[in-house]
Amino acid sequence: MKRIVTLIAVGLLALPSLALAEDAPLSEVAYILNTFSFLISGVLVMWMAAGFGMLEAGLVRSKNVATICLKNISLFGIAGILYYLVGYNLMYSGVDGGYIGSFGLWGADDAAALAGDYAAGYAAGSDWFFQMVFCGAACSVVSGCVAERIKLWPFLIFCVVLTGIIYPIQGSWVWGGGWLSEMGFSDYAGSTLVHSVGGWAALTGAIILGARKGKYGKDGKITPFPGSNLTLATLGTFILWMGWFGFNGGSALALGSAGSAIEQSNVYINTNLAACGGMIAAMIMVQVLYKKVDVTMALNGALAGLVSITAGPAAPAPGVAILIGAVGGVLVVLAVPFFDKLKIDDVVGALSVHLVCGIWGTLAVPISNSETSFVTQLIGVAAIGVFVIVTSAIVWLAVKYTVGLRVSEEEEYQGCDLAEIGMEAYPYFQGRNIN
Amino acid sequence: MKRIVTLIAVGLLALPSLALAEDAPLSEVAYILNTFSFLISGVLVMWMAAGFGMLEAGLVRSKNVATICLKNISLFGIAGILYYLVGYNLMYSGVDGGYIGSFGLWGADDAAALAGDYAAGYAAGSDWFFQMVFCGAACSVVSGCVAERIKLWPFLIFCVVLTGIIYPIQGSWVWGGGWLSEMGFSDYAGSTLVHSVGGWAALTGAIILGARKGKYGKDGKITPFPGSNLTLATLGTFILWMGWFGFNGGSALALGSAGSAIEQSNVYINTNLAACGGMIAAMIMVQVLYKKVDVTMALNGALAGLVSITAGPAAPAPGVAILIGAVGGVLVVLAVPFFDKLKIDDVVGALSVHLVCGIWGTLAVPISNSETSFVTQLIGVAAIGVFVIVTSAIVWLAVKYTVGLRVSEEEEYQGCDLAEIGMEAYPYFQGRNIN
Amino acid sequence: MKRIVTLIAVGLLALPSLALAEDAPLSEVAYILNTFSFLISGVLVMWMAAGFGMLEAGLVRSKNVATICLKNISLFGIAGILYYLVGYNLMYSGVDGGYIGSFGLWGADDAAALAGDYAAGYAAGSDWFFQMVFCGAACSVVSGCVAERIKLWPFLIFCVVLTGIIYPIQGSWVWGGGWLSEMGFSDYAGSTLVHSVGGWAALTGAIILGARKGKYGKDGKITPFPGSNLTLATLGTFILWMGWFGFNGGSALALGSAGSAIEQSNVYINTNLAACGGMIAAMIMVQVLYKKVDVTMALNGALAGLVSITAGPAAPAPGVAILIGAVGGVLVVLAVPFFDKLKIDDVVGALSVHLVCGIWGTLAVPISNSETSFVTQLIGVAAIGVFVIVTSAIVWLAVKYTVGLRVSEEEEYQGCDLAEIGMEAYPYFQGRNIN
Amino acid sequence: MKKIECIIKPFKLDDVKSVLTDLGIAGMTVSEVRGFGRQKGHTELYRGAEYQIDFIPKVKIELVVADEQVADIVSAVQKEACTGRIGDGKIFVTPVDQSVRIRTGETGPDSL
Amino acid sequence: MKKIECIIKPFKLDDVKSVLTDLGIAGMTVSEVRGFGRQKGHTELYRGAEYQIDFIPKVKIELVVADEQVADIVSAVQKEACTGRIGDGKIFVTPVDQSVRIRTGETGPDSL
Amino acid sequence: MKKIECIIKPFKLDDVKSVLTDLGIAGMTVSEVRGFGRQKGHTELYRGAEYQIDFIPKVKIELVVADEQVADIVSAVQKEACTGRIGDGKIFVTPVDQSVRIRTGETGPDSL
Ligand SMILES: Nc1ncnc2c1ncn2[C@@H]1O[C@H](COP(=O)(O)OP(=O)(O)O)[C@@H](O)[C@H]1O
Ligand SMILES: Nc1ncnc2c1ncn2[C@@H]1O[C@H](COP(=O)(O)OP(=O)(O)O)[C@@H](O)[C@H]1O
Ligand SMILES: Nc1ncnc2c1ncn2[C@@H]1O[C@H](COP(=O)(O)OP(=O)(O)O)[C@@H](O)[C@H]1O
Repeated sequence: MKRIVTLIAVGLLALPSLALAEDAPLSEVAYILNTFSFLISGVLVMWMAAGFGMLEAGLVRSKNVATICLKNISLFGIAGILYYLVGYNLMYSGVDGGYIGSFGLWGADDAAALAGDYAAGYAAGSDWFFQMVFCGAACSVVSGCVAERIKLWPFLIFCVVLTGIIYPIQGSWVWGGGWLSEMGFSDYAGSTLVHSVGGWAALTGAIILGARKGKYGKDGKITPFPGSNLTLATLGTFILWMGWFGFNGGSALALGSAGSAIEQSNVYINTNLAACGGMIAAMIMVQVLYKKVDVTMALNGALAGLVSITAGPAAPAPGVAILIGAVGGVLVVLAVPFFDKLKIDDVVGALSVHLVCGIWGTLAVPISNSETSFVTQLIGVAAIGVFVIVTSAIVWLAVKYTVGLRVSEEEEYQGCDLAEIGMEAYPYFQGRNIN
Repeated sequence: MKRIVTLIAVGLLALPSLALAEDAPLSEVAYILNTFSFLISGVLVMWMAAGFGMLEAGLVRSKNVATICLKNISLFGIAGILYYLVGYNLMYSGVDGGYIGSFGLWGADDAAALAGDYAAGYAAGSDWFFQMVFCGAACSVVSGCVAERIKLWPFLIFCVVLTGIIYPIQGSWVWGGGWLSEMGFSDYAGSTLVHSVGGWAALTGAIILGARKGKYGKDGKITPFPGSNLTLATLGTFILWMGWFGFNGGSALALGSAGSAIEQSNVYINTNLAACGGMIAAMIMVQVLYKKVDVTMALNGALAGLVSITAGPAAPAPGVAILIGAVGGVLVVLAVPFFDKLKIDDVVGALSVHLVCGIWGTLAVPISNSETSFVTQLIGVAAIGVFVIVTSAIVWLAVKYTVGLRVSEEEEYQGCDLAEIGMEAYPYFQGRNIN
Repeated sequence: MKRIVTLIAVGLLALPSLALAEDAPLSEVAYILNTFSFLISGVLVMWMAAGFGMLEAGLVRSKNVATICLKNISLFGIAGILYYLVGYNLMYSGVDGGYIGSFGLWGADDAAALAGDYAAGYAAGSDWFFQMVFCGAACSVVSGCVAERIKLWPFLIFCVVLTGIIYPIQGSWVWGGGWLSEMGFSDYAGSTLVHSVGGWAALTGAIILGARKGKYGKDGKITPFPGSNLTLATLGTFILWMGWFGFNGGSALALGSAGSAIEQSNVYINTNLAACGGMIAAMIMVQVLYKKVDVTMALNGALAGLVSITAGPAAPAPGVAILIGAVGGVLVVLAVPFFDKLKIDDVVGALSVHLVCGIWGTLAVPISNSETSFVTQLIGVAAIGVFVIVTSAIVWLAVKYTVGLRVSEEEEYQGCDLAEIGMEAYPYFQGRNIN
Repeated sequence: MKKIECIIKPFKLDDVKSVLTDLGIAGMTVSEVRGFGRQKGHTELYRGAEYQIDFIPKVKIELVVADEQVADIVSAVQKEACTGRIGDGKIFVTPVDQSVRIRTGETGPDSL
Repeated sequence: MKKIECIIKPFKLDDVKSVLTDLGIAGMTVSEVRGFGRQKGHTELYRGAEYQIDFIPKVKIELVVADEQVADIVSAVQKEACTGRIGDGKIFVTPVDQSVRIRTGETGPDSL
Repeated sequence: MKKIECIIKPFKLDDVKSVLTDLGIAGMTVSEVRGFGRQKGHTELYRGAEYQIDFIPKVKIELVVADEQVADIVSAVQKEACTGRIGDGKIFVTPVDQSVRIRTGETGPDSL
C-alpha cells in the first residue's frame, strides 16, 4: 500500500459518485481539509512522544527517571531534524517500486496550489509534518526497552541512524511505493513499519546491551524492578491512546471527501475498540493467571490492542476490531514472562507490545481486507524484520566498540540520573533503599 | 431537546437564510465538517478520562493511587465495549417519544452518503464515537466518589450496568428523543444526563458502601485525608477544562454551517468563562470562610463552573456565563462540608461538583433560554434522579450481597494497592506514616 | 503587522488567483474553516497553561508546588475574565494607528454572518477565544520567575492588571493596528508581544521582590535549588511544544484558503524544527561547557527554540528555522548563569527563555522576511520593553507598599504551601531536609 | 535517665501517643523504619514475576524519661500497642548519661 | 566512647554540621525524624474540615565520639542549634561499648 | 543485652541481612540515614551552578541481641559489609537494660 502517491485516488476519486460532485469549486476545500487533517492528526501523534516519555518514566526505577525523560524528548528533536535532512526523501522521493528513495534535503513546493491547481491534494508541509512524527514514534519504542543501562549520547547516535536511515529505507518499501507495496503488502498506519521496526531495533539493542544487573539470577530467578510511578505510566497510556486517533485516523491521508470522512470515523471507532478489547482481555488474563490484576499489564494491554489494529483499522467491523485488540492483549500477557525467560530485559514491555502485537496486527489484516494475503503480509513482516535486525545490530555494535554503549556497573547501581546527567528526578523525596 | 434526530434542523436549516446558501455543492463539505467536529470533539472528551484519572489519583491517599488509575482507565474500556454492544441503540434507536430504545449491536450505515446523499449530516461512526465518550464520563464521576474502599471487580461490574443500561435508558428520554425531550426538557451537553447521572449513582454507592474507616469520628469529628499529589490533581483539572471544549462545543452537533460555527464559538467562550467564574468564586469563598485558599477547592470550583454551564452553554451572554459558573463555585464550597456533615464520604468532591452543580446548571437553563421552563427542567432533574437512584441502588446492593462490594478493614488500612492489585504506585518513595 | 483587521486581506485575498475561485458558495466554508482554526488552535494554546503549570511545578522545590499549581490555574481564570471585561476592546477596538483601544465589555456581533454575509471572515467569538488564551500565556511567564517567595493574592492582583491593562495596551500597538503596526513592526505570534512582555514583567518583579533567601551567598556563591520533579518539567515542556502548534499555527489567522493552509503547514514545520534546533543546541552547549547534559537546560532549550521562531514562523526555510531555534538554545544556556551573576533570581529560567529569546526572535525576523527592517524591529522591542517595565514596576511597587508582596522569611523557609495555603502538594512522601 | 525505644505497627501510633500524653510525657521523637522479624513480608507479583517484600513498615518512637517513669511507660505502651498478632514490635530500654534542652541549656530530667 | 544524639530544627543542620567539623569531628549520621513536644504542631484546613498536624519535622544527628570530646561538642551544638524559640530540640548522651570501622576492622576511638 | 547499630552502604543490605539470618538472628530494624564522613559527597551542576552534596545515603540496621552473640555478629557484619573502599561505615555496640515483646509481654533475651 503506497501511502502518499495514491492519495488522490484514495481520498478523492475512489468513489466515482463523489468524483462527479467534486468539481473545481470543491477541490480547494478538499485541499484545505486534507491539509488540516494532516496537521491536527500530526499534532496528536507528536503528543504521543510525551506519552512514551511518561509511560517510560513511570516504569523505570526512580534513579533513572530524569535520564529517560531527557532521552524521550531529545529523540523527538533528533527525529525532526534527521527526517528533514535525509529521512523524508529517502522514504518518499523516487522509490518507484524499488528499495530506497533518494538523498537530499526536504523542501516544500506548493507553487501549483498557490496558482490554483489543487491536484497535489494537500500542502507539502502538512504531509512532511505528519510523516515526521511517525518517525519519532519508532524511536520512542526503543528508548523504553533499553532503559536504565544505556549511555545517553550513544543512544542518541543510534536514534540518528534509526530516524535518518533505517526507518526511512524500510518505509520506502511500503509507504514510499517500493517493492513491498507493489507486491500488495498492506500496513495502514504502521503496525510493522513503525511499531515492529521500533521493536526489532529494541530487541537487537536489548540483546547486545544485556540485562540490567540483578535482573536475572543464576537459578533462573527473576527479580522484578517495579516501576517508580504508576500514575505517570497511566497518564502516558492515556496520552498514547489519545494520540493514536491521530496516528490511525490521520493515516486515512484525506478528509476532503465524504468517503474519507467516513473512513476516518471507522478508523476512530476501531482504534478505540481495539484498545478496549486489548485492555480488558489483558486484565482478565492476569486475573486468571495470577489472581491479581497488574496495572502495568492493563496499560500494556490497551497499547497492545492499539498496536494490533494499526495495520488495518479501516476495514474491520467493530466486533472484529475488539477481537483483534483482545488477541493483542492476551499476547502481551504471555509475551512479558516469555522475554523474561529468554533473559531479554525489556524494561517497559516494549517488545511485547510493539514487536509482538505489531506482527500480529500485520498478519491479521487479511481477516477483514480481502485485497491482502497472509503470505504477502508475512513476507513483509519478515523482510522488514531481517533488515532492521541486521542494520541496527551493525549500528549498536559499531557504537559499542567505539564510544561504548553501557554505563559502568557502579553507575548502573547509582542510577543513570546521577551518573550520566548529575541530577535526580525527585531530589526532595526520600528514596527507599530498603526494598 | 433531541440530540441526534434534530440535527439537521438545528445544524443546517435553523437559519432560513443559510438554507438557501447551502445547495448541493456545499452539502458534502457540511457532511465532512460535521463529521470532523464529532471526531475532534470526541478526542477531547476521550481525553477527559485521563483528566478524571489524574484528578482522582491526586486526591486519594498514596496507598490507593494505583488502583484508582486502573479503575479510571478500565472503566473507559468498558464504556467503549458496552456502548457498542447495547448502549447506543438503547439510547438512540427507535425511542420515539418513549422511555427506551431497542436492544442490539450498533452498526454503521453510511451507504447513502457513499452514494452521494449527504442528508444524514455526518458519518454514523463519528456520531457513535462522540456519544460513546460521554458515556465514559458519567462512569468516571462515580469512581472518584467511592474510591479507597470499593473492590476493583465489583466496581467494574457496576460500570458495566451503568454504561450499558442505566446511562443509555435515561439518555434516551432526552437526547434519544424520548418523553422528556417531547416535554421540552433541555440539557445541551449533559449537566443532568452525564454529570448528575454520575453523581446520583455515586451518591447511592457512597451511602451503600459507607465512609472510609476513620473519616468520621464519634463526636462529629471529621478527619480529612489529604490528597496525595496536588500537581496531578491540577493537571487533571486542566485536562478536564481542555476536554470540556469538546464536550460542550461538540454538542453543537454540527459545524457544517456558519450558524453552527458561531454557535460553537459561543459555547467555547461560555464554557471557558463559566470555569473562570467558578474557580474565582470558589477561591474567594474559601478565602473569606477559612482565611486560606484551598487548592483542591479552586480546582473543584473550576469544574463546578464547567458542570454548571454544560446544560446550556450556547445561549447565555458571556457575563451570564460567568455568573452561572460562579454560583457553581460557591455551591461547591458549601456542598463539600455539607456532605461531610451528612457523613457521606465523597473522596474527591464528585457529588459537590457533578451532582449539585449538574442540578444547578440544568435549572439555570431558562435564565437565558426562553424556550425552556423551570418546571420542565425540574421534572427532568427529578425523574432522572429517581431513576438513577433506584436502578443503581439495585445494582450496588445486588453486588454487595453476592460478590461483596468493600475491601476488608485490614485491606483498607493497608491500602487497595497492596491489597487488591499487589503493587504500589510509588514504590521507591518513603511514605509518611506519621501524619 | 495588524493581526485582526487585515485578516481578510491576508487570509482570503492575498493571492489574486484565489480571490477569483472563492465566490459566494465558498465563502461560508471559508468562514467556518477560519472559525474552526481559531477554536482548535485556541484549545491548544489554552492547554499551554497546563504546560506552564507542570513545568513550573516541576522546577520549584516541593514545598512550593501546591502554590505554583494554584497560581497557574487561577491566573488563567483571571485572564479569561479580565480579557472579557476590558482587555479585548482595549487591544482591538478603535486603535486606528494609535496607542490604545477603547474601554468596554466585549460582545459578539455575528448578525451579518447569520444573515448570509461572511465578510467578517470568522465568528467573533472564535477570535475572542483565540486572543484571550494568548493573554493568559503572558501571565504564565511571570509566575514561574517570581515563584517561591511571592504572596498569592498580591501576585493575582498583578495578573489582573497585566491581563486587563498592560498586555492589551501594548498589544494594540501591533496586533490592534496601532502605531507600531503602521511603522511596519512585525511579530507573527508574539515573541515580543507575549513572551517578552511576560519576560519584562517578570524581570521587574524579580528585581523588586529580590532573590530567594539563600540563593546568593556573600562571596558570589550561588546555591542552586534543584527542581522537585523533572518528569513534570518534561511533561510541561511537551505540553508547551504541543500547544505551540496552535499558538503559531493559529496565528495564520485563517484556514479558509489553500494559501492559508499552506501557510499553517509551513508554520507547523518551522515551529517544530526550531524547537528541535533549540533543544539539540542547548544539549550540545551544556555538554561542552559542563561535561554533563542538564535535563532542565534541554527543556529550556526546546522552549527557547519555540520562542525564537514565534515572531516569524511562516517565512523561513526549514533550515533557517533550525538555526533560529539553535541560536535561541545557545542563548538560553548562556543567559541562565548570566542572570545568576546579576543576582536576579529566576526560578524556572523564564527570563532566559521568554525574554532573551523573545527579543532574539523578533530581531531575527528580517532574516527571512524582506518586508521588515531590523531597525523597526528594534524600535518595537524597545518601546514595548520600556512600556512594560515602567507600568509593571508601578504595579509591583504599589502592591508592595500596600498589601505587601513577599512572604516572611520564616514562611519562605517553611514553604509557601504550608504558609500560604496550608496544604502540601505531596503530603504522604517524606521530604529530604538533608540535602 | 533512660531512653525507651518502641517499635510498633504504624496504625498504633495515634493510640500510643495518646496513652503517653495521658502519662504526662511531654516529648518524643518518631521515625519511620522497616522491620524484619517473625512477621514475614509478602510476596508480590509484578508483570508475571514473583518477588518477596521482606521489610515491613514500622514506626519507631524514642523517648527519654526519668528513671522512675520507665516501668509505667513500658507497661502502658506494651498494652496499648498490642494487637496479639505477630509483628507487634518491641520495646527497648537503654541508659542515658545526659540530656540537654537546646533552647535553654538546662540539663538532666528537667530538660525533658 | 559516647554517642551524642542531637534532635534539632532542620534549618539548623548546616550550621551544626559546620561547627562540628570545626571541632574536628570527621563523621556523623543524620536522619529525618518527627518530633512531638512543647512546640505544638499546626492546625490545617482541608476542604473545609480542620485537622491537627502533631508531629513536626526535625533532624536527628548521631555521632559517636571519644569520652573527652563530649563536653565540648554538647556545648557547641547547644549554642549553635539554639534559636531561643520553643522546639529547638534536645541533646542526649548515651554510653557506647564498642565501635568498629567496617572498612578496616579497627575498633575503639580509632575507628571513629 | 546489647544493641548493635550498623551503618552500611545501601547495596550491602541484602548481603548483611542474609549473613545475619544465617547466624540465627530473627529480627532487626532498618532505616534510611545519610552519612557524613571521610567519604566525600559529590559535586553536582544544576543550570550552570555547582553545588556540593555532602550527605551520602546509608542504611542503618539496629538489632538487639543477647550479650554472648555480640562478638560473632559484629565480626560477621564487618566482613560482609566490607568493600575495602572508603565509606563502608561503622558498627556501634551499646548497652540495653531491658527488652519487651509487645505481643506477649515477654521480657529479656526471650523477647528478641
Ligand atoms: N532483635 C531485634 N532487634 C531489633 N529490632 C527487632 C528485633 N526483633 C524484632 N525487631 C523489630 O520488631 C518487629 C516485630 O518483630 P516480629 O518478630 O515480626 O514480631 P513480634 O514482635 O510479634 O515478635 C520487627 O519488624 C522489627 O522491626
Ligand atoms: N523526652 C523526649 N524524648 C525524646 N525526644 C524528645 C523528648 N522531648 C522532646 N523531644 C524532641 O525534642 C523536640 C523539641 O522539643 P519541644 O518540647 O517541642 O521544645 P523544646 O526543645 O524547646 O523543649 C521534639 O519535637 C522532640 O523531637
Ligand atoms: N563518629 C561517627 N558517628 C556516627 N556515625 C559515623 C561516624 N563516623 C562515620 N559515621 C558514619 O559512617 C559512614 C562512613 O564513614 P566514613 O568516614 O565515610 O568512611 P569509613 O567508614 O570508611 O571510615 C558515614 O557516612 C557516617 O554515616
